[in-house]
Amino acid sequence: MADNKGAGAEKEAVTQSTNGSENGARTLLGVNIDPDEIKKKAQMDLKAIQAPTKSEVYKSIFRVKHDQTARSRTLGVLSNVFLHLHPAKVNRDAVRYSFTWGMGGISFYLFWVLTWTGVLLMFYYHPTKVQAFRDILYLEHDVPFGKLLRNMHRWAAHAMVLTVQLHMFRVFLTGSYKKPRQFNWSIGVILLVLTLLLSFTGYLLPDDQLGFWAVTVGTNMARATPMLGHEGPFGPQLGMTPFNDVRFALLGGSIVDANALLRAYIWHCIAIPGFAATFMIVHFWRVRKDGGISGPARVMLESEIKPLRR
Amino acid sequence: MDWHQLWTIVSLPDNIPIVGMLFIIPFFTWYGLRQAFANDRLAEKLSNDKELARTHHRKAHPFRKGWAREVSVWPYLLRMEFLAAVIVTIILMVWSITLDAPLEEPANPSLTMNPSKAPWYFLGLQEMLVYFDPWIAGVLMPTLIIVGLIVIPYIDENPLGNGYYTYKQRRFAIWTFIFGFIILWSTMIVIGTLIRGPGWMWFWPGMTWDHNRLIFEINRDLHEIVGITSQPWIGIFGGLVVGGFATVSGYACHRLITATEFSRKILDRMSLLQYAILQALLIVMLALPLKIAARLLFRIKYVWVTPWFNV
Amino acid sequence: MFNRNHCVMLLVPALALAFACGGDNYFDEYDAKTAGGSGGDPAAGESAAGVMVNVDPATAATVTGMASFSGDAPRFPPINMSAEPDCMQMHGGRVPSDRVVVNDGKLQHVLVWISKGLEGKRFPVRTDLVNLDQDGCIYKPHVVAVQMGQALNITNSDPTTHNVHPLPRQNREWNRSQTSGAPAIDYKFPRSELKIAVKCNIHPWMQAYIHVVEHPYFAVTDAEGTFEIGNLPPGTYTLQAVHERLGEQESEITIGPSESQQVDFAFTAG
Amino acid sequence: MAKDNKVPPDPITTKSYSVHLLVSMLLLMASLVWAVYDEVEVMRPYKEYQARFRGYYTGFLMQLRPEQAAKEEAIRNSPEYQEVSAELASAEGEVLADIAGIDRRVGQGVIPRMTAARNAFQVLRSEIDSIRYLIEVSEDEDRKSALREDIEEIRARVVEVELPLADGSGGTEELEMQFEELEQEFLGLQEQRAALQAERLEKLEEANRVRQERDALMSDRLVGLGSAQIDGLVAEMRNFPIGIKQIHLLDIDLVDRCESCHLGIREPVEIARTDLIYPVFQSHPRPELLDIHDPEEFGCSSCHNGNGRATRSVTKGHGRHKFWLWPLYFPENVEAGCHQCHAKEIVTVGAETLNMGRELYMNKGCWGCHRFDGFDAESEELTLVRQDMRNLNANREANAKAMRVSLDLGDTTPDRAMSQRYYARAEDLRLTNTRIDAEIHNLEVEEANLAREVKKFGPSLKEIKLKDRKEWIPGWIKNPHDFRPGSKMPVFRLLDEEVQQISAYLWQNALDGELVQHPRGNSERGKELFETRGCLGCHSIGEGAGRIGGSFAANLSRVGEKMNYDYMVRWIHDPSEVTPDPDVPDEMRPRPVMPSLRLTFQESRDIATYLSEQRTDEEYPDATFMDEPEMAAAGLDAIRHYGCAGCHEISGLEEEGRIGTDLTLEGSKPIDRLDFALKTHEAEMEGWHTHKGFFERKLENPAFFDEGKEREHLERLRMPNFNLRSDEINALTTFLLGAVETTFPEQYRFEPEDELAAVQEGWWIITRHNCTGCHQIRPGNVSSFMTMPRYVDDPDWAEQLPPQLYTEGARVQPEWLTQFLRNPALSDSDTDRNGVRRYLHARMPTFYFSDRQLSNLTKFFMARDSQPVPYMPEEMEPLSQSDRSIGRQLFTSDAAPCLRCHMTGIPSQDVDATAPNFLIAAERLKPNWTYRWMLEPASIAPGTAMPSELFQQDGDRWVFAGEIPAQARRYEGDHADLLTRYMFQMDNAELRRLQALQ
Repeated sequence: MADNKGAGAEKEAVTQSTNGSENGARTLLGVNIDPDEIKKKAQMDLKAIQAPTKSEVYKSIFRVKHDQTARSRTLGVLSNVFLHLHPAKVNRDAVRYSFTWGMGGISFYLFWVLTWTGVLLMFYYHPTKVQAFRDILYLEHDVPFGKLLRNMHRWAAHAMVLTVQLHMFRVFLTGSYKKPRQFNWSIGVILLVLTLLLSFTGYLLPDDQLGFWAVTVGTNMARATPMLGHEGPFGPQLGMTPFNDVRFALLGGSIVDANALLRAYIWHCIAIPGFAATFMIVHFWRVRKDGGISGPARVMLESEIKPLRR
Repeated sequence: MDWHQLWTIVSLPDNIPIVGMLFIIPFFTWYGLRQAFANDRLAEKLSNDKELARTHHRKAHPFRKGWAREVSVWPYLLRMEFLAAVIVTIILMVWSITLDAPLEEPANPSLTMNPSKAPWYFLGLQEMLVYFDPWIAGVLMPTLIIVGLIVIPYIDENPLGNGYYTYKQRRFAIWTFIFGFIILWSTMIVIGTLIRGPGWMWFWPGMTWDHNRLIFEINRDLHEIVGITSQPWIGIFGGLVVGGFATVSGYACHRLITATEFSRKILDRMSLLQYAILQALLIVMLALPLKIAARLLFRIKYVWVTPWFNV
Repeated sequence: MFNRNHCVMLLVPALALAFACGGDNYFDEYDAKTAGGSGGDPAAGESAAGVMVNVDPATAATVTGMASFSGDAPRFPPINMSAEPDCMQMHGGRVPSDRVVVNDGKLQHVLVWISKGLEGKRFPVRTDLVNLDQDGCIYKPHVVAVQMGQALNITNSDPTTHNVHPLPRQNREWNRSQTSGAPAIDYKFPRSELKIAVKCNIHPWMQAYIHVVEHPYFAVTDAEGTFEIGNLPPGTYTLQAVHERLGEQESEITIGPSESQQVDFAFTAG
Repeated sequence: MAKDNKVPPDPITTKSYSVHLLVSMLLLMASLVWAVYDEVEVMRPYKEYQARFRGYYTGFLMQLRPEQAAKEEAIRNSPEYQEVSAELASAEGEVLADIAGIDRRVGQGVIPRMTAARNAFQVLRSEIDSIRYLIEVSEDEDRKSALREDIEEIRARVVEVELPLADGSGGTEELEMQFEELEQEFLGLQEQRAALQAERLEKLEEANRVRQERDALMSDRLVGLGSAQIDGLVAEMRNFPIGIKQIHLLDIDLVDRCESCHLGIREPVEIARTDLIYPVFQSHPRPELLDIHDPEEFGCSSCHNGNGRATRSVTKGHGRHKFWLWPLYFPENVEAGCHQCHAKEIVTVGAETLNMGRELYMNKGCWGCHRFDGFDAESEELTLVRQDMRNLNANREANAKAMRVSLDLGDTTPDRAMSQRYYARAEDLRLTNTRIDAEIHNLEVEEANLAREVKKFGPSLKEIKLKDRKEWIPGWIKNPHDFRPGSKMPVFRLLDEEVQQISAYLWQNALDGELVQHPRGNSERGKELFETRGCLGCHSIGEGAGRIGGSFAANLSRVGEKMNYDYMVRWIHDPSEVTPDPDVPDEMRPRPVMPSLRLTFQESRDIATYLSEQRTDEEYPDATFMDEPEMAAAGLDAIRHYGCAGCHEISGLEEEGRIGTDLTLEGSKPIDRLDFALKTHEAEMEGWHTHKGFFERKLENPAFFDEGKEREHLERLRMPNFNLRSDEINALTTFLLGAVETTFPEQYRFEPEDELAAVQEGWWIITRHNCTGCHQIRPGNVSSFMTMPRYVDDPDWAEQLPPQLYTEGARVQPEWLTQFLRNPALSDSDTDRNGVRRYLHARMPTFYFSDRQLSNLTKFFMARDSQPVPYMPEEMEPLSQSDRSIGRQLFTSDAAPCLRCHMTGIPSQDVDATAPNFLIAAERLKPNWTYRWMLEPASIAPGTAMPSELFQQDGDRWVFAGEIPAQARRYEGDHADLLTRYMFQMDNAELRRLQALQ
């Protein structure tokens, strides 16, 4: 049946084509071919290519015009998923590095670098006693760009610890924790702690002497937690032993071993980055909601202090 | 002078951040304070000139009438962010190509490293272990640091200096922070990294880290020096000393807080709870250098010895 | 070797180097570096051992001389061949020992050779026949010298079986029986070595010494104690006289073209 | 606002950052390019190695080729080769036509026809098969039968096929065939093809054989590669892929990329160090080791250490950096790598440095202070045996008790079946105890054996009162090397008062006893005996260049100064004679290492007289302090402190343990545990902060790491100085470096079992008793005799060397060997002789072996030659009367001058003998060995006095080379075989008859 119908349609097309051969247009196999029409369309496409910003493809992606009008600039930021945490406009002096030192942004960028290098490193790493050290050797000698990857991860981590501290230093110096940003400062402190913990948990993962002893020294302090550590004040009195205290909980054992490696891995790769990301979202959100970055604000004079209202 | 040793320590890839810190932190301290002083000068000028204060744009940065007070994020902020990201990437790439992340021999629980050091950012805490029992240095102090940092906005009742660098308007706050961050935290990290060698002994820069070095040190408890030999008198004596220290330093801090008219005005704005927390944190913060001094100069191990804990 | 310290390497020259190294020019480099060496010529491969010298007979020199012995020669008991009656008959009774043979103060069986002065030179192997015969259960001669690679012809003229057992230290050791009338053993010693003792285990009194010299400049003193070394390129040499029991003596000579010199060696008792 | 011209442009909004951005982007690009370059080139230095190797190696091969081609050509032109070639040509020519015919028939006839038939046949078969399937799945019987009919129809169908003719003529025929016929046709053609191919092979057989012969001729004669092989290698180099070359062993997780740079290692050409310009490309200097340790199975780093994965730099790859725990062994220590798997061996074939290290560890007495697994195993085994005995006794008690209980229960239980079961159990226990009794007895024997074997390294100091001159002792203790350079007694760093205290303790605690007084002997005779009897196999005499003898035992140059003459006579005569010790029963006293040479008293006196003349006129200071009791009391502490009892038996310190650390795993001890003390910094700076650096320095100067230390005397390092030579230090360092905890699974390790274990047991005994001082047991052994001028210079004395034992196991019967080792005189009454080689001046001594050691030594010799124990004698064809007569004639013929050298038992004739008596052949030798010995003695004992080429081949038998008697000429058997049989049935009467004939 289908065959018959198809054959009929073909016949029709042939008939039409013979009828429609006017104005220089030709018909081929029942399709009208008008060279002028084609030329016109081609010229249109050519124009569109010359002005790509006007194409539908461009518009569908960028949604707004990117001309130099204030509106477009504002929309460009507000309508972009990555940029919309920024306000549309900022204090004119806030774009200076001299005020912000750029440390918060750099910290975030480093976090982003760490996430990516970290994810790539995870492809090559097994958190087991047998494999871990071997995997690092593998990274160092086999994986294309493996050494670079590991180095970047390590150095970005060090750099991030440094930039986070400097960020805090700057925020303190500019008094930016003051009303209404008190809470965001606290979030920031938590992020600092998380950064340190991230770095610390990562230290153990190569499973070499350096990491092993650093973590041993670090976690040994947990022994002395008051009440929760078996060497801490009141710990023994509360029944703490090396096998049930807080250090055991951290390491998954009484010594730094396979379980500690696994725990460090999970804390380092999943738990702490998750927390940090969450707190970072809050941190950025509050930066916006608390009025953008704090300054540089106008200098206030002593005489302008308003009395405290409680 | 053992230059080789010095170079070995300084050139250790993991110590690069500390070496960097030696330069970066002073730089930024200077950089921040420079702007603070500029603002302070402006503030002084304005408080002397009421008229100007009303019209002035009140920033140390240059400003002309007619310039926009706000600029678009796109492109003015974003281009800076982009530039920063690119530069950071370059630094990171070059750093990563030229210096290898350390990898030592496989972990061996039966072979203790000497010195075995925590990651550099925890070396301040590790250094504190010399002066305090682990529960203070490793648990109490970090907790207090975190808590102390978190509560800063809630006890700082100084409304000035919100969003701009200033020194004069926040003398006490800035000194406290610099004391805590630079003198205590950063210095101890530097000491822990560069000074502490095998056996966690003190090696001046340029001294060879000799594993066989032996130092004669007898650390005594304070009560032994005084001559008290039996509990509960030892505990009571220690408690008294600590209490005494708290009283004295609390008094000193109070004098400091109330040193100027301005600071008294701020104090007036604080609630009792805020004041109490501030005092407590300050006392603990002061206790740290005092204990370090007592230990390093007078070889005192514990001040307060009880059957349950020692301070 | 050619590892590089990448930390200090500059980017641009490094890149240039990387492209430069990509080529297959190491083959030519090898030829260049090994040029003048073997170069595929098998004969040249041995050139390390020395330069082949062809002596010009027009300028060749000659050294002659005599070995003498003064004092009481060490005495050796006469050989008791009672175990081999056939041989005993051939000698008709008493057989003097052949260990040290002094005739009128002239010492036989001394090897005279050039011990120094020919280093780094090679000479064609002598082709003259050197024979060591077992005749009457005595090795004749008691001392033979051959050049390295020159054939030593060992024959048995006795009606009895002998075994030829050289005891070298540098060359390979062997021990072959040679029955009466068996074909001669031709042996080329591949390494130079002086004082190779030869024994016949069947006839323990039989002893000979073989000297294997690197070059053709050697001679063994005859019953008159004389020797002659000819066809010698002019030069300065150390001449050494070697007797397996009486030790060694040396003498420096400088000899000009076509010259002939006389060098005597005097051995003494004790 | 912008129109206001007075307002300068806003720097924030007008400042251009283009340049910043451009520069930073360019830098970013540059850093990315750098990263890629770093990754692709800098981190892969092996690429350049490979490029160079490819070029150099090709060049090398091209230079090699003409040389090899010339050699090949020479062989090709040799008459033998020409002959075989001609033979081949003719063999091929003969069958050429036939082969071509077969090939044509197969190729043009049979195969095309078969293909055509199969094609037609397969169409029908597929159709049938598909119908069959339908039958199988159908459930309807009617349908099934219908289908079956279909099949029948197909089978009956006549198909037209065009088939090529099978004779290969190229023609075709058209046939009409049915399924069955087609099948037959197809199968028939298959058979035809097989038959033709078989025929072809058969025809070519001769030609192939000759070709193989020709090729074998070439490969046998050609040294090195053939030109075709070289061309193959050159072609391989042309297509050489640049990339990592690695060996990956999954089971031990080993990845070795060493060959990424060391490219010549496994090349079939020998590449010397500089052949390819750089030594990195040389081929493995000992390819024979790779044959038994295939790199594909063992990798590289398992033996050599280093970081096999690393390819980034030489330092990384060789692991010579601080944090790599297994740095590459330096060439001089390379054999250390053998030990980790060959830890159970005392002699590892091919690892001479390592063997020397082990031997030094043994013979310098290191084990006196430092335990090492396997050394001094006897004392540890003794402890185990005693433990076992205690356990067995306890078992026995328990069994006895259980038995009593069972019997009791059996007696009393009312149930019959139960009672029987109790009785059975009691019976079982009783039998078990009987077995235990037997086992305990075995252990008792073992214990007695071991107790005899346990021997401290140094001499017993219990006898010094009888043995030594009193005044001599303190000086000796102070510095033994002053008195006797190179002595095994090392130099302790003792204070004078410690020396005095120790001497006093030793003197006062030594045994008292009586010595038989002996008259003086003849010193000249003593000297001759001393130099020829065998003393010098172990001992040496003379100093400096004049020193002769072995280094195993003491140098006796000044022994006359220290030793009591009467004691010396007793000791030389019978070293096992001891002064009674009230504390230790005689049978538990360790047996001396020094064997008895079975000397007469007169000979002993002569030697003792000669030795007691070996003295200088040194004055010895007075030593009366040695009698002061308080000195002795202090001495005990000093002796304990310095661990003297580790090597010496000392009264009151019999149970003293070792004072040094266990060195079994010293090589893998973490470097931080090696106490470099004040030298740490220097070591780190100078690059010897390694195990090697530590061992070498410590061995060279044991006090080295004390230098600069401020210490009380007793707190200083105690290890004494052995004044080792540098090669000895290197050997010991190699040994210690190899003493590591292996990470390899069992299958990689050499775990000797059965015969191989016996070999190692044997090596322990041999090392401990210095058998190699007199005998050559391994090729390359140099015995002490072989270094003595007398034996080197005098060809007559060369025959006096003790026999080589290379193939002793194949030569002698094990039971005889045990007997011989127990008593080398082979006689209880006439002991002043050698049992076999009586003509030797040197004498095989009587060692104080335990039965266990005798058994182990016998097994050692047998196992080394793969000989079974016990020995089952081969059955020999009996000697017929005529055989005997021919044998006799041959024996006395001129062609077989056997009796000229071999002993006969007649003293007058044996004066000149240099070979053993035939009479003991039957019980001593193995016939097959004897047969081979006669044919080619030099390949069994190089340098032997027994001449080669006594026999010549005649067809498949061996006949005497010389003139032989007429009767023998008619004999059709193998002469060597006949002689062997004759020899093995030799008796005294036959020997006399032989002599009469001679």
